[in-house]
Amino acid sequence: MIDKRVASCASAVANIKDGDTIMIGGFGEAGSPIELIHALIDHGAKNLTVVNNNTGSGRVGLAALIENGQVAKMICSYPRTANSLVFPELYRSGKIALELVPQGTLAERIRAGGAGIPAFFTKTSVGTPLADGKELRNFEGENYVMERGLKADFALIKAKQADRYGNLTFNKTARNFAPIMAMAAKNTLVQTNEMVELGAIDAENVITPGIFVNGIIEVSKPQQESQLVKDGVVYLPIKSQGAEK
Amino acid sequence: MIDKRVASCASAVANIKDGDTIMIGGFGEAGSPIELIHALIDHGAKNLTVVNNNTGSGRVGLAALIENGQVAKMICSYPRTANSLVFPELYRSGKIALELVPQGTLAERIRAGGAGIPAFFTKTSVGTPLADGKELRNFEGENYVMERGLKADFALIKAKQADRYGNLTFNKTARNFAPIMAMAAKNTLVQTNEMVELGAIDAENVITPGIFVNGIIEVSKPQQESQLVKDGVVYLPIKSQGAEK
Amino acid sequence: MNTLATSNQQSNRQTAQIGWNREQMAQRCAQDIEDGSYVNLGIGIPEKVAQYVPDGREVIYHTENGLLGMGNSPTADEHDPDLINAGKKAVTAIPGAAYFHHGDSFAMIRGNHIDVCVLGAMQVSAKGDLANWSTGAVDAIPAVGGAMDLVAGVKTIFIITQHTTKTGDAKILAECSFPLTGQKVVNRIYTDLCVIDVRPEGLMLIELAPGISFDYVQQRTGVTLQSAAHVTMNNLNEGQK
Amino acid sequence: MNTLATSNQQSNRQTAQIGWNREQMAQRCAQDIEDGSYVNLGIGIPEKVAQYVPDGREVIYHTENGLLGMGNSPTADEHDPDLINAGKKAVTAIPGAAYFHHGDSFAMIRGNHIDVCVLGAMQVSAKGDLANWSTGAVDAIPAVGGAMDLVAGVKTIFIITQHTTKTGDAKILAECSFPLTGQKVVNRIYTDLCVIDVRPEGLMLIELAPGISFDYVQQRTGVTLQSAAHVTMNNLNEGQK
Repeated sequence: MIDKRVASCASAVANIKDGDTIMIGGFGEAGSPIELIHALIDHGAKNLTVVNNNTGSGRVGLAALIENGQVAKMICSYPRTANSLVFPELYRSGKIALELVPQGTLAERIRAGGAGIPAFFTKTSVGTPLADGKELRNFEGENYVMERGLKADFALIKAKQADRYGNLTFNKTARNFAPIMAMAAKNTLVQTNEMVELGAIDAENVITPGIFVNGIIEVSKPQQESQLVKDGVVYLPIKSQGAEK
Repeated sequence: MIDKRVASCASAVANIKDGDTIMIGGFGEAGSPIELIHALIDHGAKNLTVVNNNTGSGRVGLAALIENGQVAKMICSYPRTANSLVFPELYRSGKIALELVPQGTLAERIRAGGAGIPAFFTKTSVGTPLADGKELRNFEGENYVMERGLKADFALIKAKQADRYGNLTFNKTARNFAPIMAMAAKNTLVQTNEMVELGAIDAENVITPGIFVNGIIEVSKPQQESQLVKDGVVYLPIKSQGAEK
Repeated sequence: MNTLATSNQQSNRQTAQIGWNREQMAQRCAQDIEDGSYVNLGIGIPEKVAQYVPDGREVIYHTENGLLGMGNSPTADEHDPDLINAGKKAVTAIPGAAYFHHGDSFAMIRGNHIDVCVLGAMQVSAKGDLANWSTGAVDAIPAVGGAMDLVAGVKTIFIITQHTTKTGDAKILAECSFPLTGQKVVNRIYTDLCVIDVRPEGLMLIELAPGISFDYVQQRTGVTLQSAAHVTMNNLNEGQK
Repeated sequence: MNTLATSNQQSNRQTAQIGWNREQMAQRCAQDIEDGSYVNLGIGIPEKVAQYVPDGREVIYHTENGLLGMGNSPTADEHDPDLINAGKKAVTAIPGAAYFHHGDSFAMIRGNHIDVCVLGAMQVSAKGDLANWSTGAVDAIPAVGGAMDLVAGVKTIFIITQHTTKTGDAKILAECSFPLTGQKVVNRIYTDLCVIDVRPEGLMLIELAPGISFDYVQQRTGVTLQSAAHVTMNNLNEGQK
């Protein structure tokens, strides 16, 4: 029997290893799998390469993962956002690496990684510093830059509904990078607002088919990043929290 | 006001010109826009390059378009099917050209054409005659072949529901090539089983967003290719039909 | 004479207030967006363009984070943190909207399916090169977002920008000194002073804000402008619609 | 002696009937498909594999024309010409199925997401090269479908084939003479006579059909086989499940 449900966020992320590449869904807070990220902070895996459009905000979620020293390198398109405090400081002090990728090239590299395409050509970034060192090629009189597919060991994403096969739907623009990251990762871990019976998601309306999903945990009342930031919450790993008591 | 409905199948295809490249949706009869194809036969444009997974069956639809001498070249993955009579004969007598493309490479070339990707690398066909003359390249110890994006002047596709913006849904496996062909063609013409009001298709469940659609005609009771073949129907262009009377 | 001098000084101090204001720049740009266009609006003044689409035109807004058919700001009741635009502001979706993932969203952009993109600029060159993502400063955190994809993929690129920097430096130049967002990508520039077309033969001033002269614009521009035979002075309303 | 000779002749004439039949070949292959696998089945004998998945295993079938979760043949009531498999036969969809377009479907294949693909073969080489799309005949209409994508992208490729051609020619060879579908792609071969693993060191016979000897198989094979230390004779049932 196929049942991809796991017991907890902690068990979902248990197999993540030091040095792994982790894709994390979300565009700003929309679609950010905050409970899975917090479980990864508790887990403690270090020297991670993280792929996300941004670098988190405040001192929760992705920003807290970075602040906890677990991220060696970010691959993203826009590391500066409102309330982004942690990344800029570490970046300026040389404690974290950055691979800056245009947003659409980032999306296409992830999609290519998931679709078995090792490289493709795009017009994006031709003639800019972000094309430096990359192969240029002319097709029908236009210049294009070669970009490489991007894969990951794990993807952490947030869904609206999931069934035990791993079929997923998303909520509005929280969909963003999740479906392509699910394709590009060897192991895709999903926190879903709701678990539903097989067949409850119309086969026509499945956004991510279960073949791209490995583990699912229901988080029916996920925390909202912006609210946590507003409340001044600082996420500390459970071990540290315990140590402080 | 945006209203992509057109008055008839004939007016939908009226701007197709001799020498155009036409993508036609469908995998066998599932998703074949048979009324639009018949309108193209009546229209009479010649010297077409047609992209379709197959070459039609019997003497209706795509097979009739080929039989009517309008197709100079087929780009497809599987030109032989049950009841495929017309293409084999013309091919053997050298009256039609064939570019044979593996089915997944065909799909990806169409998707690339629609996504602004002029070329990409795939493992498919490496070491086979279908890679002859194509650029090979090694990435991380594996060989890949470079394939080019494929665009078209027109796409003819069949949808289940459409609204006036051109948002589309499809029926089951009749979806097949339609969404990617809609992306790859400068002009995408749709026959839909049903026109619906704006908003009737949930924004989460739109398969082809209207941005990829140019003209829509409602064909509420489309003919079924297999039934026509069974009934021995031969589609003749309206002019010829008229001439015979 | 004393009075005149004072008046001139005042006029200089008020340079930022003459010409079109931000609302009018957006309004002027909106006039050039055709009925039925698919449009992507950048953050800042470009966002305002949506408020000034002339009556009778239906325009569909794309936001690169996965929505076609973006509507107005939500009411408190409508607010959903999962429904935001590329600037991460809360938005709504119109009837006939569609959601999609980032791969599909940038396929629309890269594949030349979006008709118009309106962006801000740090610098624009006479060839239509755009710099709007980095000053190249060593200690800056580089951040590019979707700007490079938009200028490479969208059919028509409109720029809305103040004609000069806050310190009075020209932003329209022979060559950009900042790192480029894209080469030869800009089609038209809307500033507080004028409208300029980027043409193969160079920059062509096609319209002036009321009370602004060609020479006034040329003095604040880092490259020689040409002037269309009949430059009109477009007297927009006060930014209301 | 006369009787024996007759018996031998009869045995020779019945060569096609000895070993496993088509149902048993499918049944044998099905034993090697693990619980939870995503599986794509080619046209012909491979299609039968779905009928023999051992009890307690749940397997999800992918058909490259856009469906994950393909079910059985439809009843007359269920029949929908828009719901077909890659062989263009009518099928059904199970609860938990998903439809998608061809681009996404072959992303699953090319991206190594499908666990197992079972295909027929014209020829298989000792290195695991497969030829199953063309005899290379000059007057043939070439047709490849999704075979090259499947062998290039699916993690494990199983071949089900008669051990020899109808005229008795070997199909398992040192090198394929027909145009290839893919190089070094086959993992295991199920024939009417035996099961053969494709290993880096060559072809390894790992199982024999009841009453079949290693020599009998070797005589009908165009390349030297190795034999696993303990070749079992797998006595499948009559093809019922």
